[in-house]
Amino acid sequence: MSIIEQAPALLVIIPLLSALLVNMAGLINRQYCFPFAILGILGSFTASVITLIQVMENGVISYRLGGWPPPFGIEYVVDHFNGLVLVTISFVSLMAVIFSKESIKQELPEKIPQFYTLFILLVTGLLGMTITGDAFNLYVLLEISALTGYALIAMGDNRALVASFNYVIMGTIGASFYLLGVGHLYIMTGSLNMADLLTILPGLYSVNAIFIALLLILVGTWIKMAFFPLHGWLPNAYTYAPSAAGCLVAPLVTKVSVYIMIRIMLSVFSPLYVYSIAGLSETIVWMAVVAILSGSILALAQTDFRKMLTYLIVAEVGYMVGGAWLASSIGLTGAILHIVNDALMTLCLFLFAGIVIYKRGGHQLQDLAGLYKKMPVTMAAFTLGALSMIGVPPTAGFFSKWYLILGAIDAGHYHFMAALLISSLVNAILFFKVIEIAYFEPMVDHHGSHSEAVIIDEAPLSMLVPLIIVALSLIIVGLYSGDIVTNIIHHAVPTGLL
Amino acid sequence: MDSFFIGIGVVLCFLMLLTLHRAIHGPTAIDRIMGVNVVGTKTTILLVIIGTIYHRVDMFVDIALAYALLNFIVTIAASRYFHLHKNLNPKGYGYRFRKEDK
Amino acid sequence: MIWQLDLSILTLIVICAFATIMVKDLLSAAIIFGAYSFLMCLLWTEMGAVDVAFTEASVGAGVSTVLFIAAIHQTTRRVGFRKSGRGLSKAIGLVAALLTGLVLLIAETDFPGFASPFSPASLHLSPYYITQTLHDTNVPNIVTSVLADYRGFDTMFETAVIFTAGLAVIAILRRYKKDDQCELPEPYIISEGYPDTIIRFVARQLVPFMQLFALYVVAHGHHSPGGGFQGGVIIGASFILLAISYDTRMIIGLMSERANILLGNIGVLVYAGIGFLCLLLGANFLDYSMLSKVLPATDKVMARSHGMLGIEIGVAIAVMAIVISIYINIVSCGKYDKDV
Amino acid sequence: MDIIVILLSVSGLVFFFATTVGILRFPDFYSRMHAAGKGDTLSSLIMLLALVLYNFHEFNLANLLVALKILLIVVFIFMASPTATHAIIDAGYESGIQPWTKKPEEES
Amino acid sequence: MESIISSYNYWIYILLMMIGLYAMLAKNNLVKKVIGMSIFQTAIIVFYVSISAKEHASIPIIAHGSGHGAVEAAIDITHYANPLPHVLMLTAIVVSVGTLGVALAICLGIYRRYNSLEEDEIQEQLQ
Repeated sequence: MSIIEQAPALLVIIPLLSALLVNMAGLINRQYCFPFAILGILGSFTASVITLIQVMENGVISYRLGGWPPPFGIEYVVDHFNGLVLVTISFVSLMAVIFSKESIKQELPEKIPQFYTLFILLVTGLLGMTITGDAFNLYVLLEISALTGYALIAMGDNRALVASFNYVIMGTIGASFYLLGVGHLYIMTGSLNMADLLTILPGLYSVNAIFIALLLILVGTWIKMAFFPLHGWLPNAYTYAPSAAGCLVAPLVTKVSVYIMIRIMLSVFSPLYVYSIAGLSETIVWMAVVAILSGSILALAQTDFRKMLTYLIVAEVGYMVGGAWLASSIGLTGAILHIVNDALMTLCLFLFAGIVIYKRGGHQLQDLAGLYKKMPVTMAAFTLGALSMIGVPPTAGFFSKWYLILGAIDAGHYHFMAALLISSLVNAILFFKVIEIAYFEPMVDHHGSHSEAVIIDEAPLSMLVPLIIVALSLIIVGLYSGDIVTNIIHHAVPTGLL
Repeated sequence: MDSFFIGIGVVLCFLMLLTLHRAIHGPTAIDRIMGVNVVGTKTTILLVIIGTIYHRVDMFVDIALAYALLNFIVTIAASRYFHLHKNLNPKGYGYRFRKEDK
Repeated sequence: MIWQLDLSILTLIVICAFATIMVKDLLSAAIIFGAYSFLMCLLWTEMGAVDVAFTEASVGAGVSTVLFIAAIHQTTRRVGFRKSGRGLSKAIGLVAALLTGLVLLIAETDFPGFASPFSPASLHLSPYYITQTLHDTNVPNIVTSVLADYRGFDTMFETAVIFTAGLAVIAILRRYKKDDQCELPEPYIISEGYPDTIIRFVARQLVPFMQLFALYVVAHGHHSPGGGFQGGVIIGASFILLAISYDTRMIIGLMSERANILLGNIGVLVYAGIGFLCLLLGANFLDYSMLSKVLPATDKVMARSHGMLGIEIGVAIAVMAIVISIYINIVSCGKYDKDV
Repeated sequence: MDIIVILLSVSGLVFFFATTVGILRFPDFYSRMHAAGKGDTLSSLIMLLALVLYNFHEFNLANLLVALKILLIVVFIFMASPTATHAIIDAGYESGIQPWTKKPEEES
Repeated sequence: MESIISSYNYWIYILLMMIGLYAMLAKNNLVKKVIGMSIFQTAIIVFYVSISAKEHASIPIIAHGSGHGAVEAAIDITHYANPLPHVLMLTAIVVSVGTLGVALAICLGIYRRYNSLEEDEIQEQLQ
């Protein structure tokens, strides 16, 4: 047994252990928390990269926890799809944790140990959800990530508590619906292992209860990912969260929920059932269209920069859900690629918002005024993120949108294509408005408290470096997206779709 | 003998229902505490009876024992509320409570 | 399962649930919720789920109701009289509830009959656990063996959930002296003791029994219902009883915040550490059979049994510390200091 | 043996019934509490004794342990239940919910 | 009668679920919502434990007499209830306790800042 074979377990165990170490170190001295946190997430990043390389070389990895054979014990399954998502998660959290160093010192100086412990536990939960091959194990990790998410959001300012309470209520409903769906699957099949379910279910495709199980799981994940009519909790929660927490929660939690939805669709229910027997595609693509349009329009109406970004997340979730339900392998490719790209884009924009909060103390659009002159590097990175969000060619956002549009044409859902184009247009308007404010308007200070004392210039290095890396990675992922699609996502998407 | 114990269990459930009437409608919160306390005692006994019906009492006694020990805590905590909130100045919390209880 | 009791208890449960939602006083709602959890415990026992019943017993009687009461202590009993204008959310709630109910009713018609021994759930995985547990792990309590071994990974994260909850409560509520930015008057602090000799005396007599009993529950979990979680909750509840009848300050003196966090950490660390040890010894994570290399005079089967005992102890430590920590944070509204 | 068990449990039920009637019918809180506190403890004692007898049909160590545990439950109920009653009554008295007893304590 | 018994548990779990869901979405008071949440979660536990029940089956603890090393007495699977849902629900109970603690903590925090537990009053103060 080499350490490489243990990588799938280490991926989750290292952050868990390091969360405990961070907490214990925090009892001694708050300064010790940060290095342990970095070490833990770095370890998990390394393990996930190793795992992805293993998968690319040898195919699907199955890891038996406790040494029990799969349907009886819990199994970790890493294929190309979740290998990619794992690397994304650990990369994003690595960047977010580097960023958090200064920002958390400013916002929550008293609660650094708790913050880092919860932060890493959230990463653990997300990684565990992504890697597991057991439907119930997924629920437990879902709850870990949810509980940490509630706490991280509630640590923000006063409004954050109310937002977090709504999140608790909605999140519990979502997780419980997921659990109920799994229960329906269990009562009809007697199994909890995803691969096992995939083999048992075809005999039961005509049963109503299976369809309702799918419905319950879908509604549960939709609540968790804030799919449009169920998005009510998201904007406030993400807007008022502490900026470092926002940088982790906003890019990852919704994307991992999308991942869960696709995973359940593909590896519990087969594509055959989901796309043709269940007959939901048409409806859900229409719902996605509504989600995209309303997310974009609501974003246009905001005066708060961060809230605008949260509504954009709602729209982006529409992209991914729609792409996954197009019933076309190109659309699914686009959706999977968009999980990665959107995590990076959202991270880039939230990191930028975090820097603005750090420097200006607010996140209204007016706080951005005149920033181009004062912080050119930051603003350049922001511009890259914005261009990617709009979907301008060399950046990553363009390629996933391209695949989504191709998929929409392939599947004949032209309304989805139209929604994508309109939303890109709205994004363009939105971000050019932001850029205009930041470039042309003179800086006004309406936060009277620290008017002269603060000199606005480039952010400290520990905040700037992750932002730059993420912005560059947007271009790199964009340039190599062809390779990513052929080498990784191509294996993840089942052949034989329409 | 099993059906006898089942009968006893059902009758106890019925008595619980009557007690719950007090616990639910009871004019004051303290009546409710009392009702729940009685329900708790009945629960302890029903647990042992169910164990007898299953012929595995040794497995069920532990749960009943836990109840006998823990049932107390809720009652104490709830009656503690009345101890602490009785003599607050009128702006405080007890005032509100006393006003609404009349 | 005993269908006569099943029907009666379920009916009582529904009545309690309705009453809990309808009653116009939070303290009463919390108390009726206590009765609801008693009945739930009876229901689990009657269906043969003794471990679930034990958990519900210790949690319902020892923790959740007490947490509700403690929270109401710190806030208010009042349920506001509804102004008009809540129609929308009422309608949403009603529609969502009815829709869910309808959908679930449709699914229910396809279910195999209740308590049928030939349902897929009783035929697919569970026979393996029932027949193999003694052979694989030498633990007669199948629930313990599945919980701690076959699906031990779930349980590790279950412990992590509790740990997370404890930290989350600290993160949300804890107010340090320096930056206590509170605009409202201090809520009622209930640190002072219960001014009653009888209650103090009885509590003092009961607490050692509780703790002894909890240790028995942890240690005997392989052979009877119970285990780390239940035992941990009972120890935590015994401290809560002391805090109620004596003095919150005394409990803080016994279990300071640092000690609690440290113990919570150690508990999860024991669990994850045993799993990690297995990994270092060359098996998969949490494969306790490999512990036979370290433990003297144990074969692989007994190593599994001992490994389970080890993790149960870890769970008990973590749960105890976190239960106390959550209670004290809620009851003192985040002022977890000596001078509350 | 069975006859004694049946007799004991039925009489326990009768006491329980009396308790319930008392809880439901008595006019004020204190008298209700009186019925609840006394009747409950006594009837649980009788019921549990019946169960001890029933389970102790055959003398061996396991049965002895079970019987002892049930008796332990009795002991705990005897300790906890009157104390709980005392606490509730005390709480009722202190919070002055009964207008016709002495005046509620002065607010201090 | 047979059909009632065979579905009664499922009906009750659906009913409890509806009660909990309604309380979570429609109630104005935050603690009431939390209570609704607890009822909602116990409803799911009722569902799972109902799956595990078997007629004429005992509790899932193997009776004495067939210890390790002894000749394996044939263990009759119809004689023991299905243990797996019990395990899952132990986890679910723990999760619900954790959620309860966090939700109550948030309620307390809200009360400290807004001096109210009523959702509409808090919304008024927010605007």
